[in-house]
Amino acid sequence: MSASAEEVKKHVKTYWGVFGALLVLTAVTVAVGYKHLPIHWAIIVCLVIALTKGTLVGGYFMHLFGEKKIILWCLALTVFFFFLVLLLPVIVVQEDAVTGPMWSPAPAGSAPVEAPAHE
Amino acid sequence: MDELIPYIYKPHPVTGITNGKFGTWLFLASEVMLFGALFSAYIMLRVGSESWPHGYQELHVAWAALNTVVLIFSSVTIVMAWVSLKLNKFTNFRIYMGLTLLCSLAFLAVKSVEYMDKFHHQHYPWTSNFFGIYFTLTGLHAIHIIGGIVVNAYLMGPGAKLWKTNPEQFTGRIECAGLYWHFVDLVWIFLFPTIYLL
Amino acid sequence: MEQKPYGWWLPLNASANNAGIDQLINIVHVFMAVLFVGWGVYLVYVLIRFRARPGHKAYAVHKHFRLPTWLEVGVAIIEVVLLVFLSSPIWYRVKKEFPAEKDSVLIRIVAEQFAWNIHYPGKDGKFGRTRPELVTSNNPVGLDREDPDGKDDITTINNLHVPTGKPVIVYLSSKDVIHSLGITVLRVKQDAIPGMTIPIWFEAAIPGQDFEISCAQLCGLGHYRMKGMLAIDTPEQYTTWMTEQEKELAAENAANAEPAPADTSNEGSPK
Amino acid sequence: MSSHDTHAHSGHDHHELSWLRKYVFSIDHKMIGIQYGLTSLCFLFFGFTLVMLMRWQLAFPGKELPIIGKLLGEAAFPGGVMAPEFYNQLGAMHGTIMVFLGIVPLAVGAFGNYLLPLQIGAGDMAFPKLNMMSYWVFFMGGVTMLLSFLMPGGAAQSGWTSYPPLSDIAPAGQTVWLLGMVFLITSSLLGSVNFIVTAIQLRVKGMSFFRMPIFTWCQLVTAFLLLLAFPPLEAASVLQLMDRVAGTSFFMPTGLVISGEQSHFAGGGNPLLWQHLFWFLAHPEVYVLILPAVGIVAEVLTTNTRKPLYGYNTLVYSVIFLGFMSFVVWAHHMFMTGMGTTLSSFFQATTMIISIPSVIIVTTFLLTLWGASIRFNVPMLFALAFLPMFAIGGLTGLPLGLTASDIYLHDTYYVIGHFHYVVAPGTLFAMFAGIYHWYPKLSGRKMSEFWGKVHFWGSFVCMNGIFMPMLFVGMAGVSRRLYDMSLYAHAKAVFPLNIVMSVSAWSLACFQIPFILNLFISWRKGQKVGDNPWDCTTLEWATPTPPPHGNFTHPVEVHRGPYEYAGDEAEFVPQNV
Ligand code: HEA
Ligand code: HEA
Ligand code: CUA
Ligand SMILES: [Cu+2]
Repeated sequence: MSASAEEVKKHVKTYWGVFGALLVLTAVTVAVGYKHLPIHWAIIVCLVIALTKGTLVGGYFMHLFGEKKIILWCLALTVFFFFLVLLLPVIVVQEDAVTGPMWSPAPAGSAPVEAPAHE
Repeated sequence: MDELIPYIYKPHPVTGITNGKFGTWLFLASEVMLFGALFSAYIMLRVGSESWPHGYQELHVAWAALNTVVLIFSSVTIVMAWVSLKLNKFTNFRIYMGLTLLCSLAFLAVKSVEYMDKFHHQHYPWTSNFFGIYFTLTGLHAIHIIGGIVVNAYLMGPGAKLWKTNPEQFTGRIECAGLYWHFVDLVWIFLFPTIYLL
Repeated sequence: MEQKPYGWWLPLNASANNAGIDQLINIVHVFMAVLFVGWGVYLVYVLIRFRARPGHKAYAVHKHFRLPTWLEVGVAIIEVVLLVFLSSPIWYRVKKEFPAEKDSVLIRIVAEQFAWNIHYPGKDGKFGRTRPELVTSNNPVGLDREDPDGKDDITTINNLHVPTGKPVIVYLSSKDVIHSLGITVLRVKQDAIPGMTIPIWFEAAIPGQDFEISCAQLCGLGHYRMKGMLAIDTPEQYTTWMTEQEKELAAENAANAEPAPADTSNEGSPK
Repeated sequence: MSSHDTHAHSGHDHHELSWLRKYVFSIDHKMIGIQYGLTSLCFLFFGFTLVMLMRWQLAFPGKELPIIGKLLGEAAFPGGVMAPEFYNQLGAMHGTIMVFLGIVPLAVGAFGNYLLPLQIGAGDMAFPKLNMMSYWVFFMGGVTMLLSFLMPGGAAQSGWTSYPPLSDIAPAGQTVWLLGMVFLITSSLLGSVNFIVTAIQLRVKGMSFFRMPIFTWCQLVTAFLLLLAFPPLEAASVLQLMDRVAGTSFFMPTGLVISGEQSHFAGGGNPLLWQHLFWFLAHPEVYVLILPAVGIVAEVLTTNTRKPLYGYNTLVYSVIFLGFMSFVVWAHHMFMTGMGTTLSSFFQATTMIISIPSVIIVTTFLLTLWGASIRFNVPMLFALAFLPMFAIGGLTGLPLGLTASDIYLHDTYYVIGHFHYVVAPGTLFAMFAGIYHWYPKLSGRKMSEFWGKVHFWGSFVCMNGIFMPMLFVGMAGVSRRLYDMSLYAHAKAVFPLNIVMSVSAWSLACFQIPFILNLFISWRKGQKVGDNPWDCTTLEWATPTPPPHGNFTHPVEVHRGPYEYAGDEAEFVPQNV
């Protein structure tokens, strides 16, 4: 908001540049997606690309690069807790290590059993 | 006490921001936690399940990629809408905002086609947790899009009157609407690979 | 039961391995009582001494108190001690130091709304296969009697017998909602989570016939009456009981021999 | 993003608002605070009524409840005796109503809304319209919750924790509960954004962070907790709604057999996912219940000791640290779900760590009393009683936080005793203290001292009569949420305590009558007092009574910290002098 008209004019170029970069990155993810890489590689590549795109959007479109301190602090706190929430699955998977399946042996194809449509 | 609530359109001298912008960011922080929890649920269900299909086996990557492009473009247009106001070009603002709205409607249209196609193939939320997650996450995202459409339409239509009386405040509002819209875009940027590609 | 097992504090502890839990609870409560009484006395004293009254004025400057700071440090240290030297070792033993399966009594417990299904592996020491589609009211654990391991398995409802002098490993799960196996006299508690089997272990020491199993987790309208009976037998009593059960099973099998066994599988097939 | 148009510049020029705009759809933070206050008090009373019904069944299991049993109908009271389903509904709704519709809106919505802008010298909240919306969304959430009693099968009955799979297969009331929660969460989020922006942006000149009253600090930290901890529950609620309405199985594992029938859910879900998301909110939530109470106690205590607060900075840091830590202890509610040793060690350790700032907070309060000149007025009595009551509640948290002792104590009445000591004679007493303390600011009159003391002593005795026995019942190993504990031999010895508890609970209700009457009658008939009847130093007392729209009639500026009492020149020096 504090940016003056001159500065804003300069930004316009950046915005379109970022747009281009985002398009390219999207194309890359899709291309990688069609490659059907082994799952861990796919995850790494997709996440790296998504993070890059996220940084571009956050940094340029949302002006986080050079944003005021108070906002950055609030977001840092949020990001910390965000990762905490994301860690939940890891925690649970670790818990599962001491447990076994409920039926012995586990029913075949644990996921979808013939399920009559739900009304 | 010349005014009841200061810093509505003038930034606070110490924090350097207006109330509205600060509030918007805090709201987005809570949204981050909301989607964080949902992504977390997704990871946990997927890791815990024995047969989770790859997104590309069940879903249409092309449509989703198209939607990604549409959303990214709308992000540029809304930021350009704000730029136009900064440069005092109200007509350009109208154009860019209109483009943003068109993009969001296009996004929803593609989304509905996609949903219809899923239903057509007997894929419902209760079919499996893969589709459960797919419908829940994309559905919630779509609700966010709809929310954005309402806000943006208001700001382009009746809300734009404020431009005449208090351009600074109006520009601030557009910036906030933009922040929200970029956030919705951001969520999609993560949803797209996690659901469709992996 | 001669001595009065139940009162206002911890009841009789009939376990051989969980005395540490009682000890910890008692120690923590002494610690709490000391803190509470100590500060309580201070509080009463201060309220009397510094009550507002004519001629009394509040002190303008604060004394800086050293003692409370040390007290806080002391509290922290005691908590660390409780955590590291009492709680964690007990928890570790309960969770990690399982007795060997071959030296233990193995039992499966499957919770349901609102009963405890107890499943013994029988003579061969192996649990038979269980399948969800085999569950009927006569076969609440869904045991596959066709399975060689399952032929001699013994199941009871709400009636758990364990011997003294031998560790018991329980494989706990639930068919429907979350329950929690609470055996007060053995200081045992473990949630039964549907979808997984969680092993726990304990060893009983004091024999007695009518102890109770209660359900600790809200599981529906019958939660309050989800009570099981626990008998802690001497090894002899246990053998006798087991033999009885085996006889009953044999009698049942004989009775069921004529009607086609296909009957059960029909009943249980998915609807 | 909300705006204010016409009202922004109407600080002085009072143009009359219509009745509706003034009392119902008001955007003035003070009126909204009062709305929150009255609504939440009614909900508190309602939640209390529910539990009084339960206490009949607990003391006299299976006995016919005279008259009321008949009135409530055959579905809930077949033959005049409470049905177990209905008991579970009462339990779940009591917990939900007390926490989300009683204490939180009272502590944050009412006290926070009314006092936060006043204490920092602001004219209003940063977003007045958002504030109004927050109240009305809360109201809708409350109404939704109440309506759930009318659903076929009754209200939610899976506990306030709503653990699936039980809640997934529960009757329709659960769906309404979830909708209600979505409203309540949304309302809290709107509120918390408003609070944070207000506290950070609208502080008047000279009001630096370290001159803010403790109450304001507590509200600020609380707002952060609400902002960041609630969304995961919102996510969880959405997922559970999907399970119930769209038939997904996010929380339904494979191979369930429910009442002898194989479940129609596709399966593959995980019931523990809900628990993690729920407690990720609900542990910070319990600090949301206590922090505003701590703030109120700090204000009342310093005012009536007539001397500065001991260790202001320590207190502030403790509160912040407490808020932060509250995010990393959630799994101490889940020790018995089959957690491994590494994880439980972690959560055990964080739980012990979080007790340290609480100890520090209580200690600073206790040390503030040293060298004081203590006025024993009604607010002070409640604030003083808070200390030992919170201490009992807090201390009983320690054996729960240690995994080994939690094996025995988990889900027994000991837990019920623990948290009621912190929320009922703890938080609720602080709320009472706050009401008596700030009442003169709202009305220009004091509430009756005599009836206040009757209220205090009656409540104090009865609260202990209810909750102390619970600790013993829990020690005997009796599970919580039991419709009829007389079935158990291990409950025989402690069973008579139930009668003590129930009689105490009903007496407690009687002792609220003087309070309710006092509250309403004093509004017109109470002793008239000036703008600053307690000789306080904080800014809310520098306004006219009641504060007009815009709060301050002349510009204020802050020159000192919040608690300058017992000085050499003056007995007390307000912040703006
Ligand atoms: C306001 C609410 C509140 C507060 C502040 C606390 C505070 C604490 N709680 Fe509690 N808790 C709840 C509300 C609260 N809790 C609720 C609602 C539940 C149950 C939910 C459910 O299952 O339904 C629960 C359940 C609960 C459990 C789960 C039990 C179980 O289900 O098995 C645990 C376990 O660790 C726990 C621990 C703690 C700890 C360690 C603290 C610590 O923060 C306490 C620290 C405080 C102190 C240590 C006191 C300091 C005092 C002194 C030093 C003495 C001074 C003396 C005088 C003044 C005389 N709590
Ligand atoms: C903030 C939380 C809170 C508060 C304040 C209370 C307060 C009380 N609670 Fe409750 N309770 C819970 C939260 C709370 N509770 C929760 C979360 C559970 C667990 C639920 C579950 O199992 O899922 C529970 C469970 C619970 C049980 C256990 C049920 C069971 O396990 O089967 C019992 C049993 O006695 C009980 C009793 C009481 C009593 C007697 C009070 C009393 O202290 C009530 C005191 C109330 C008042 C004194 C009212 C004050 C208001 C006014 C006077 C207003 C008047 C003004 C106007 C109308 C204008 N509660
Ligand atoms: Cu089973 Cu409670
Ligand atoms: Cu907790």
